[in-house]
Order: sequence, then C-alpha cells, then structure tokens
Amino acid sequence: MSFLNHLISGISLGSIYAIIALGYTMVYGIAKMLNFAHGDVIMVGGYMCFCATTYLGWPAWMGVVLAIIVCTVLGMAIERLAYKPLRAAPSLAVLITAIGVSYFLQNAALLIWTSNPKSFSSVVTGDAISLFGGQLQISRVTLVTVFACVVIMVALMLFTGKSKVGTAMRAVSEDKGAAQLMGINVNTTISITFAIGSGLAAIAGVLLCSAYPTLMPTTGSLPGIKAFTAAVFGGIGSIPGAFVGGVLLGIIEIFAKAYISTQLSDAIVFGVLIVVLLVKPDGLLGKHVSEKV
Amino acid sequence: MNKLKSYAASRRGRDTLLSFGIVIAAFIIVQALIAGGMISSQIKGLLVPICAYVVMAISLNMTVGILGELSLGHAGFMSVGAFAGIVTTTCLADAIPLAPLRLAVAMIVGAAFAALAGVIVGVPVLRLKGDYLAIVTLAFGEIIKNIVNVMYLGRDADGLHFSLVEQNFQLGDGGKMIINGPIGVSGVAKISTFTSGVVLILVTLFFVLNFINSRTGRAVMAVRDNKIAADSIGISVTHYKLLAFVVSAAFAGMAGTLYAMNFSTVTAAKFDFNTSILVLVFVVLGGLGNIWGSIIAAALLTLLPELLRGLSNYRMLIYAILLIVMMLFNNSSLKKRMLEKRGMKQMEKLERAEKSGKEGA
Amino acid sequence: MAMLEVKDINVYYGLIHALRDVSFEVNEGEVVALIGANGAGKTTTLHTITGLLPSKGGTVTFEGRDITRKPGHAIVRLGMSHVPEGRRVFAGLTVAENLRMGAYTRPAGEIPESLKMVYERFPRLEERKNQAAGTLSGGEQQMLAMGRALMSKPRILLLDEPSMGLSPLFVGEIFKIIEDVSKAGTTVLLVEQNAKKALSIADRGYVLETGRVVKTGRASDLLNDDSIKKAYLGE
Amino acid sequence: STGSDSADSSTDSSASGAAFKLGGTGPLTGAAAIYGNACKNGAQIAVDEINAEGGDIQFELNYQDDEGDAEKAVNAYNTLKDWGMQLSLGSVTSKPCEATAAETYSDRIFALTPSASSTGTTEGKDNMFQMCFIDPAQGTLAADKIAEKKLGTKIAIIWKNDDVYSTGIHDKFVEEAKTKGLEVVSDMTFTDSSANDFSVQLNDAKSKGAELVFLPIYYQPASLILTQAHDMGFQTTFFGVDGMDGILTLEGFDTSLAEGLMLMTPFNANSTDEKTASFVKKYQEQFGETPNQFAADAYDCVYAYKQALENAGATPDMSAEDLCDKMIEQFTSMTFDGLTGTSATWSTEGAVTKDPTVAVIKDGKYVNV
Amino acid sequence: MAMLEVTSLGISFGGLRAVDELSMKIEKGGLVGLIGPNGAGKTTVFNMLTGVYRPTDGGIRLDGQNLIGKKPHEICKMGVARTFQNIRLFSELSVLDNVKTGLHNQITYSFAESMFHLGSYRKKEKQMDEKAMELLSVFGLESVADYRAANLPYGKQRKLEIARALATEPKLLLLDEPAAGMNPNETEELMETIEVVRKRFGVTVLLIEHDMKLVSGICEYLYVLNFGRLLAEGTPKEVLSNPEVVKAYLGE
Ligand SMILES: Nc1ncnc2c1ncn2[C@@H]1O[C@H](COP(=O)(O)OP(=O)(O)OP(=O)(O)O)[C@@H](O)[C@H]1O
Ligand SMILES: Nc1ncnc2c1ncn2[C@@H]1O[C@H](COP(=O)(O)OP(=O)(O)OP(=O)(O)O)[C@@H](O)[C@H]1O
Ligand SMILES: [Mg+2]
Ligand SMILES: [Mg+2]
Repeated sequence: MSFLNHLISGISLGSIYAIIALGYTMVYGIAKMLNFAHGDVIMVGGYMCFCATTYLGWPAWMGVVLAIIVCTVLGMAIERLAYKPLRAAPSLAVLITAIGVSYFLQNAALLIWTSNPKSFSSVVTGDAISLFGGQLQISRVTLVTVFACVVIMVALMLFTGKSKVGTAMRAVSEDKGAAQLMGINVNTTISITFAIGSGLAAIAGVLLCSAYPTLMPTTGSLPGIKAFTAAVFGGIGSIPGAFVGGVLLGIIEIFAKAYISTQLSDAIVFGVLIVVLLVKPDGLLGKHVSEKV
Repeated sequence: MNKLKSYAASRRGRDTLLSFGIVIAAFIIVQALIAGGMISSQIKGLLVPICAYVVMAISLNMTVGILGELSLGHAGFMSVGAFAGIVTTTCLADAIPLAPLRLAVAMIVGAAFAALAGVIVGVPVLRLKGDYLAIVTLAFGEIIKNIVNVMYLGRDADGLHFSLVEQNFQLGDGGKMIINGPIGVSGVAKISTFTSGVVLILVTLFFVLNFINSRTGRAVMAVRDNKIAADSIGISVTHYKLLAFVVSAAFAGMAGTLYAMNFSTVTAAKFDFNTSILVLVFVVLGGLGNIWGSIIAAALLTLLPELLRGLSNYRMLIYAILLIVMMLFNNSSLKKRMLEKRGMKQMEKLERAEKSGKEGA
Repeated sequence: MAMLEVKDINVYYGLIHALRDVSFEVNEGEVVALIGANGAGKTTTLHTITGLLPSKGGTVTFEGRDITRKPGHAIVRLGMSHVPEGRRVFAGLTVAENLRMGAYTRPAGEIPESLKMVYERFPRLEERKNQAAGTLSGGEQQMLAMGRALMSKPRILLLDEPSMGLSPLFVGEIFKIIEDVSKAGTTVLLVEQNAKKALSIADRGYVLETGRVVKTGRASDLLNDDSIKKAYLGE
Repeated sequence: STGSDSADSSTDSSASGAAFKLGGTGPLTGAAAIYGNACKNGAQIAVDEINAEGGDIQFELNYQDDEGDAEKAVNAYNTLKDWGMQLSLGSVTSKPCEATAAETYSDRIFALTPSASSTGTTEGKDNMFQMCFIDPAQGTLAADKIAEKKLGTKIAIIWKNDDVYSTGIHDKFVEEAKTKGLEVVSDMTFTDSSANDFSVQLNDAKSKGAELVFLPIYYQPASLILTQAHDMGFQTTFFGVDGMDGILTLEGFDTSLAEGLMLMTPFNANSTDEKTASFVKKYQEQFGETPNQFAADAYDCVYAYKQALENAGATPDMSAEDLCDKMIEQFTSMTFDGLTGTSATWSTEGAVTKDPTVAVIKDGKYVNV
Repeated sequence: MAMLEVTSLGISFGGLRAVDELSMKIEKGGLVGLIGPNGAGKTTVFNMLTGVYRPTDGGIRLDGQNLIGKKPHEICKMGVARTFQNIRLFSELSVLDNVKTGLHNQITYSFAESMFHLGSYRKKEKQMDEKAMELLSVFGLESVADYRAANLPYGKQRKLEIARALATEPKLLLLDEPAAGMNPNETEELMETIEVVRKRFGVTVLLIEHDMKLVSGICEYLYVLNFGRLLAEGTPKEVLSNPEVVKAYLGE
C-alpha cells in the first residue's frame, strides 16, 4: 500500500512537472531556445489567479481565464521586445536574454506583490478520492492535472502534427530562411508559439499553486528548472516526451526519497537522469536525428 | 602572402597583448588608487570576487566558446576547487606558514580535484550533444552541491575523518570540523588577496591563450565547428572534447579556491545553478570565444549590481533591464554598424600601408 | 514594363561589398540566365530579391510593386518562388511534408493535384515520400527542392544552380522541366554554372563578375560571344 | 507595501550629524526576502520611534540588500562601512552573517544580529551578539519542552538539509532527544529543490506512528506540510520553532490547518501587552501586514542598542572602535526587556538568554502553554 | 596487391538496401571514378570507407589492413582522407587554420608545448604555416588565407576542403563531387589541379562526379553503381558506352 501511495504522490508531482514541461518543450521545439523565463511566467499566472480570486472575489474559473489571458499577452510581449531582435544572433544570446527576463519578472513581482508568501486557495475543490477504505488518497488536483496534461498533450500533438500553422512551426524550427521562402511569416509563427507556450504556463501556474499552495516571486524558478530537466529527460522538443519525462521524474523523485534517502534525493534524481541520457542520448522519446553525411 | 600571414599573426598577437595589457593596467591603477586611499571599501571588497569570476568566465569560455558545448554546471567545478582548497589550507596551516604559498598549493590541489571531477563527468557525458550535454552538466552541478551538503570532514591528531550523510566519527581533543555538512565551512582563514587574484588571472590567460593558439586549440575549435569533418581529418573528437573540458574545469577549480579563501564561510549552496548561469552570462555578454570580452564582462557585471545599490528596491529590476538591453545592443545592427565603421578605417589603413609599401619597394 | 526589375542594388557582407549597382530585368514569360564565376554574386542577387538579404540603396520591383523592403514571406506570397543554393530542404520533415510546405500559400484543395504533378515529374520522390528529407541523397534533395518550389505554382521561379549534384540523365531532365514550366507560363530566373545549358534554354542572359553586371544580351548571342565562350563555356 | 520606502533609507535624525549610524544587511530580494524585509521594517519602526522622542540617542538606519548570499553580504557590509556605519545589525540570515561577522570582527565594529542564529555567527568573535536564540539552544529547548509536557515519545522530524538554521536545530535536538527518552522514529529532510512535495516524509511519519512531528523550519514550507498532512488525513501534533512564527499571517492561509500547532516563539503578535500592541499597530499601518518574530527581533535590537548606548554614555562622535569596546562591556552586563522576551542577558560568547515561550495555536491565535 | 580492396560490401538503412554486394579494387597511384544515378549509394560507399557508417556486411582493406570497425579518425591516420558532398569546413576558423588543422597529425608537438609555447612550438608552427600556405597556393587560395572559411564562395570552399584533406598526407583521397558548383572553366582547372596533386603528393584518388567531362577526362577506371549494386566497371571509354549505363545514368 505504501508503494501505491508513493506512486500516486509521484504521479501528482510528476504531472505538475509534465504540464510545465509541455510549455517548455513547445517553445524549445519551435523557437529552438531554452526559455528560462518560462518558470516565471508560471509564477505570474499563479499571482493573476490569486489576485482575481482573493482580491477581486472572482470565481476560480474566471481567475484561470484571467491568468491565461495575461500570460499569453505577457509571453508575446516578451518575445516581441526581448527575443525577436535577437533572431539572427547565436542561440546563447537569446538564452541569456531569457535569464534577464526571468530576473526582471521575479523582481517586478517582488515590487508588486512583496516578498511575503501568499497561500493560494486551490481552484480545484472537493475532497480527495479515497480508495481501499481511506488507505489510498488521490487528490482532485492530481486528477485534474493529469487530465489537463493528457488533453493538452494530445491537442498539441494534433496541432503541430496536422494543422497548417503547426507544420509551419516545424518548418520554422528547421530552417527559418527556407521557411520564409515558403511564404511562412516566421515572426508571426514564433509569436504564436510563445502565445501558446505562455498560455500553457498560466494553466501550469494555477495547477502548481493549487497542488502546492504557496506563492512567492520565486515560486516558478525551481519547478521551471525541474520541468526543463523533465523535458530533456523525455526528449526535448517531443511533446509526448515532455509528458512521460515529467511524470517519470516525479515518480523517481518520490521513490528516491521514500526508498533510498531524503538527504541524497537530489543527487539520486539527477544521477538517474544522467544514466538514462547515457543509455538513450536523445531522451526517452526524443527522435534520433542522425546527420546525413 | 607573407603580409597576410603576418597580418593574421599580428592580430592574434595584439589580442593576446590586449588581454594581458588590460589586466596589468587595471592592477596597477587599482593598486595606485588603494595606495592613494581613493578606493572605497565597497570596491576593495569586490576585487577578489571579481578576479575569481574573471577566471571562471575565461575558463567557461573554453567550454562554451572554444569547445562549443553549453555547460550549465560550471559552478560545480568551482565548488570542488573551493572545498578542496579549504581542506588543503586548513591542513597545511602549520606546515606552510607563508600564506601566498599555501594559497598557491591549495589552488593546485583545487585544480587537480576539479580536473578529476571534469574527467568523471566528461568521459561519459561528452558523447551527448547540445542541450542534452547542458542538462547533464546542470545535473552534475546539482549532484556536487547535494553531496558536499551531506559531507562531513574533520581533522584531529589522528588525521582526517570523513563521512557522508551522517557524521559517524568523533573528533579527538583539539580536533576541528573542516566541512560540516549543510553548515558548510566556517572560520576560514582569509588568505586570498587582490594580488594573488591578478596573478591567477594572468596565469589563466597565459595558458588559455596559449592553448587556443596551438595545435591542440585548433583541434578543439575544429571539433566545435564540425565534428564529422574533424573526425575525417584524424582528430579524435572525444579526446579533444575531454581535454578542453578538463582544462576548463581545472581553472574553475582554481577560481573556486581563490573565491573560497576570500570569505570566512562557504556553503555548497553558493555554487548552484544560479552561479553557473551568472558565469555563463559573463561569457555570452563578453562574446563567445572572446577572452578579453569575458574579462571585461565579468568585472563589469560583478560591479554593476553593487553600483546600483543607490536604487534600493529597484536595484535588481534595473539590473535585469540593463542585462537585457546589453544583450540586445550586443547583437544589434547599431553595434554592427559601429564595428563596421571601425573595421572600414582599419581596412583603409591597411590598404594604404600596403600601397605605400609597394611604392616604397 | 518588366515583370521583375532590379535596379542599382548594393549588398554588403560586413565589409565585403558583394554587389555593386546590379541592375537587370526579367520580362513576363522569359527565361533569363544569370551566369558568372564562383563568388561573382549570383546567389547574393537571388537572396536579395527574395528578401533574405537587405540591399543598401536601389530597388527591386515585382509586377510594378516595390518589394525592396518587403519581408521574404510577403514577397513569396506575391507569386515568387526560390530554390535556394544548397537546397535547404527541411531535414526533419518527410518528403511529403516538405512538398506540402511548398504549397503553404495555396488553398488546401489544390494541394493533391499539385502533389500528383510533382510526383509525376520526380517518381523518386513518391517512392521516398515518407523518408526524412535529411537522409535523402544529394541529388534526391535537389529534386525535392525543385518539386517543393513547383508546389506553389509560382508566377516567377528563381533557381539557384538547380542542376548541381544531379546525374547527367537528370540534368537533362531538369532542364526539360524548366522549359516545360516556362512554356506553361512561368517566368524563370536561372542561376547556373552549366552556362551552356542554361543559355541554350534561356531567352536572355546577364553575366556577373565580382558583383557587377558586365555583359548582357540575347542568350544565343552570348553563346556565341568569344569572351564568354572562353570564360564560362569552357571552349 | 514593504516596497513603499527605499532599502537604504537613511532616516535622517532630527539633529543631523548627531546620530549613530546603524547599518544592517539582509535579503531584500530573492527567495529569503521575507526575512530581510521584516527585519528592516522592524528596525525602522524602532528608529523612527526613538528619533521622534528626541532624546540624546538618535539613529540613522541603513539596510542593504545581501540577497541571502555570503558574498553579497560582504559587499553590502563594505557599502555600509563606506557610509560610516558605527554600529551593526549584522545580517539577517546565518551564513551571510557569519561572513559579515568576520568583517565586523576584524574592523572592530560592534554587531548585534536580530536573527542569525548559527553558532558559527558568534564563534570566536567577542563583538558579535545575537538577539535570537542560537540554533542548538532551540534544539535543546524543544526536546526539553516536548519531554516535559509529555507531548509524545515517538517523534518524527522534517528538516531542511541545505539550511544552516534547520540543520543546527535538528542536530542538537536529536542529541538531546536521546537523553530525554524521546525516540526519533522518522528523520527526513528536504532541500530547496524538493521543497514542494512532502508526501514521503509525512507518509513515513504516519506509518511509523509518530505522535509528534518536529518542524525546525520556516513557516513557508511548514504551511505546505500542514496542508498536505491535512489532505492525507494525518492528524498529529506539529511542533515548530521560532521560524514558524508568521504562519498565521500568511496571506490566504487557512489558519484552521494550523490549529493545535505548537511553536517556540519569543514573540506573539496577538499579545495584549502594550508595547507589543503598539508595535503591531504601527507595523500594520506602515507596511500593511502583521509583523513576525524577525521584525520584533530587529525592533528589540535597536532598543537594546539605545539602552546600551545610554548606559555607556556614548555619543555619536565616538569612533566605531570605541563604541565597540563600550558595547561589549554593556551587553555582557546589562539586562534588557523587549518584545521578544524580558530580562534578556548575554553571555560573553554573544548568545542571549531569555525566556522561551511555547505557544499553541488555538482559534487562530497563540496561546501560551 | 591492390591498395584498396572492397569485398561484397553492403549496408541497410531500415528496410532500404543502400549498397549491396559491392566489390572494388584500386591500385596504388590510380585515379578511379565512382559514378551512378542519384541515390545509387556512392556517398554511402565513401561513408563506409571512412568509418562514418559501419557496413552491415563485407570487408574493406587498405594495404591489407582491415578498416571495418575503425573510427573515422583512426582511418584517417591510416591514410584515407575525404571531402564531403555537402561541404563541411570549420566555418569559424580562417582558411589558413582550416588547412593547419588538417596537418594536426603530420606536424605535432606535445600538449605541454601547446600550453607553454616552449620547445619546438615556434618551429613547428612555422613549418605548419609554410606547409599550409604551400597547399593553399596549389588551389589558388593564398590570397584568402585570412578569410573566415564560411565567407568563401561555394567553389572556393570546395577547393579548400580538398586542400585540407591533402594536408593529412593521405595515401587514398576520396573526393565527393569536387566539381559541383563549378563552371566549365573552373572544372577544367580543377582537373589539372587533381592531376598535379596526384603527381606531387603521390596520392591515389577515388572520386564521385556527375560531370562527364571530368570523369572521362581524368579517370583511368570507373565503377558504376545503380540502386546500390555494381552496374558496370571498366575504362571510361568502355563504361560510358555501355548501353545499360547510358540508359540508367547518362540518358540519350
Ligand atoms: N555570409 C557571407 N559573409 C561574407 N561574405 C560572403 C558571404 N556570403 C557570400 N560572401 C561573399 O560574397 C561574394 C558573392 O558570393 P555569392 O555566394 O553570391 O557568389 P556566387 O556567385 O553565388 O558563387 P557560387 O557560384 O560559388 O555559388 C563572394 O565573394 C563571397 O565571398
Ligand atoms: N542515414 C540514412 N538513412 C536512411 N537512408 C539513407 C541514409 N543515408 C543514405 N540513405 C539513402 O541511401 C541511398 C543512397 O544515398 P547516397 O547518398 O549514397 O547516394 P548517392 O549515390 O551519393 O547519390 P547522389 O549522387 O544524389 O549524391 C539514398 O536513397 C538515400 O536516401
Ligand atoms: Mg552561389
Ligand atoms: Mg552523394
């Protein structure tokens, strides 16, 4: 039973990583950049929902909608102001700018919402589901998160795989110049990518704060890094990979703590990651693109 | 033909001279200012960390700029160097009373341990490409942090005692805990000085520039530009990747020792992802592969948040904005145009010189 | 008025002045060949027309519209298609996906028909339609790049060395296709190293030398021009 | 909000130039910013009060951001030194304070930290004093109280193993628990990068039948632990230390979750004591939130300085070094009554002795046990 | 004994049999062509010869030594150098440094000498400069020695690649479509250069080319691949008049 309990905890934690990782991977897959500010957009999403429900007294769903709208606009604005001018620059330059944006968002949040943590009230209400006479508990947030993850994953896969804009995104990620020669508006395509990624970040933010209800200006950064790790673990750029990577990372983290050592759990989690990447250098579900010589 | 060659060589030589020149000039100016009492404690306190970060930036530039692999865990090597250095100086406190010498020995030990860590990470990991390598170095940095965090190392009359996770030894009378788990290291004798920092920078510069301008360095850059082609002309990709990575780790280790010996207290948590990122920022802002750019960026960006203290609460916000603006400027057409103008003038000068040379001949 | 008019364009790569006051024009329905040695600036010219490179001064006019400062994708939407040097196929996309990308600007309903047309011209592409484009052989990629450009049913087609890397059999094939396309009403601007072949199907030609247009005339005249024969035709 | 006034607000005293320059460093940005800002605000209130009184002792206060980092703390300290700091409030968190303490020691500037509680802070420095309990003292006290009040014998601990504060208390607690006949059945940790999910730790405590869970951590992760324990239906006694103070004022927090939580805190914002009430009121007016123990400690520090300076007959024109000697003399001999405890005295090592109080949360309020 | 001996070589990519049952022999000092339609498997043969791909079956021997299972850099050290169909230069390095990199295993000094710039460093670097400039001048590239390699026009990049390959002092030089992107005059020049190189450096050459003027002009012997299999072999005259070759490859 304790095994199952741990498994469920692992899935809860992992599904949170997964939902963040989906946004990471989406942006990485198309814009080929590690958007280190993604975690901070998540934080903004959390605050928006918090403000809407706590200060304005809106119902939870309206809070979520507000978060999505604000984050989408924010994501596009960031892209426009900070990343677009660097389209021709080496990808590392964009990475550093993303870090600057991350600092910016954190410190702006600190000025707006102060350093005092806020306790977030979950947007998913209702008691946990208990099984086996209460020995197993599955919280509703977990169910909603897993469900949301799967829906988003499938939607993203259909979108990038089948839709016209989706294929255009893949073309842009391969070769911006050639994509332009196909008549694709590269800037718009990347903007759309950021809009989607940031909208996902808002949802992730709300769910993250619902599952782990404290909110601070730094709330997004560590889950952001973990989710980035998860995305790579699953094969960066791969949408199902982000899901699998996220959930597995959560499970590994919980199992490492439960069965080996809480003191060494960080080392174990990252150690497993390294070993997996050595065996599967493109991540669990990453496509192996062998370069034709 | 000879002219071209000498032009290339002289340009390379000039870059080298420029790097050394900047460092030495800065050193002399600062020393003069200190002697004249014209430098604030704030700046004085920053001198050694700046030196450490400069060395970090130069060494990371080897991995990112010269080898072309993104590393997000460089602070891990700094950490190894820092703790190895602390243990060394603590143990040698009586054996080598002369502080600078003790520091030098500690740095060498720090470099050796960091290089060892570089080999341990590098051998399996350098097979990965691009962002996978980045994530693994990040993971490695976190692992080092976690391990140092649960490491207990003490010394008494019987020698060194060591344990992981739990302190399972008792120190005899007069014993001293050197690394005390999460509590880290306290009461370090501060023996790093600005002079030692500058010497370390010069040594690093000497080796790194020599490295780049040699057969080995060219092989590493070839690997960076095109692995398949490098392989096809007889350059072992893994060998040279590892070599550059380990050399880079060793210098990070020395920087770690220098850094640690400047503070009375050090914890593993200092050398986390954020520090790795900070150094990466120096490297990218200074220009990939551009050594003296790294020096200036590291110094400037370490100073910047301190100089912004007057802005109080808006300090880090402004810092973030400045960082973004600098990155944008660095890659903007404005800067390109400025450089072009300068380049145009140089070109003209060269042409003129050539012409007059011809006429003279 | 000419369909495509290039007037006094100047292009720099940093300090290198790659194009100096290049001017030429392409009339509707023509095949115009642009020839010149390595590094003469042919690729640069095409890149400038389709907006991949900016020009300092000068204008590019397409069907009466000034497209000098228009972004690349907007130019393509006007009916211009460019087969770039080095093929630039989307390596991670399959052959079929690459072809569909070619028809990005066109209504979905017309795609199957165009696909059929391309597959007929290049049966090898149909055989390999689900292979990742990056693993195709060099020549196969060249076919794909050509097919992709045809998918957009352009009014003007810019070709940068379309015969490079193709077997002799296929070189003949490609030039036939260019002629076909031209007969069907598409205007063609052709950059070729194989100047003889290019001029033999072209109406007019321009010769570029170190970034300047140094000669122009009817293709048949150029074919018989001694200095050109010596410099570019290998006779 | 806390952001309303500037970080280095050097409050000019009425008689400018005739004020003691008081400086401190703390995390005003970054993850630990709550603590830094609380200290800064608490000290600010005390300084304003004292200056308004217009007595002989006037202060000028300067708080510099150290981001919770030892390196930055030294930078911040040097900035204060350039400003002419005569008396120091050290740093807010332990590791940075250890770093600045080494500096104040060699520069001979007296320092009294509101909240840096590690032993390393004061070790070997005659001019470094603390207003809060040292970590081992809290560990010992906690074990003593638990045994004394018979709160349970099977103890689970959840602590943060990349944090000096938490580790310091934990280590001593485990040692002391043994001698007091308490059994530590579950001893588990977390770090910054795993500070979200506590299911494993709680499950372990639950399955080992822990009667009490000891939380030597700050209130922010503690609030998550309480929530998760509630969600999994784990009902037990939670026992916290002074870092737990603040949990009731956590915005949006369902305080019913903290019902029955015991904590050792020297400060109770609900106290009806006149001094405390007035402080809390001022703090709420000025900063829009309820002060926690950090704010109160900083407030006390300023008043302790005032008392010591008065006793010593010190004047602002004295050098930092002279003041240092005087302060050492005073602090090792005087008794101080503050918000965080009455009759506080200091040992020559710099550690404070004052009455620890154990409170239990009932109906969203502290009730002394 | 032949210098290069390939026996029933084969490789599959998934279900695709890219090369099948291929046997070839190349004598020392020869200049041999490998031709065939697009996608016939020519480049793949090069990739197997240089260790980039590991053949599924068959054997490769160079001067009697087995090459199968060796890494590309080891094979290079054994004396095989190549150019690539899609050019692969060290794009950030100068033209000169590209060639000097090719000299990596030819003129050597130790890591310590690299780091300290002592010992034979200066002498060896000078030797390298001279050798590299000499190679560049063979291809008429000495005037662009200081350029960033990526900034060269296509044709010059091709030449630079050959110069770099030659710098490794190979016994066997593999050229993958060296004349692609060159005009007839430049091709002519290239033919002369190849001849010069062969004489001056004593290398054996195996080249892939679609330019029949070059192939018939300089190759002494030809192998024709079609769908991965050997379709014909012989002197250019024989092969190019072979009806099957005409049908599958030349057209008309
Ligand atoms: N990215 C670049 N940076 C700097 N210079 C460049 C760049 N691309 C091309 N050049 C220079 O511009 C000039 C024209 O090059 P371009 O590629 O247009 O020639 P081309 O006529 O297409 O030659 P080829 O037949 O070899 O393809 C050349 O001198 C080349 O060196
Ligand atoms: N890595 C790979 N994965 C899958 N298929 C491959 C791979 N490499 C080559 N192929 C296939 O093998 C066949 C032979 O390719 P190769 O590149 O050897 O042809 P080639 O004879 O050099 O043709 P070209 O003259 O067009 O360059 C092609 O059909 C190609 O699609
Ligand atoms: Mg070209
Ligand atoms: Mg080929």
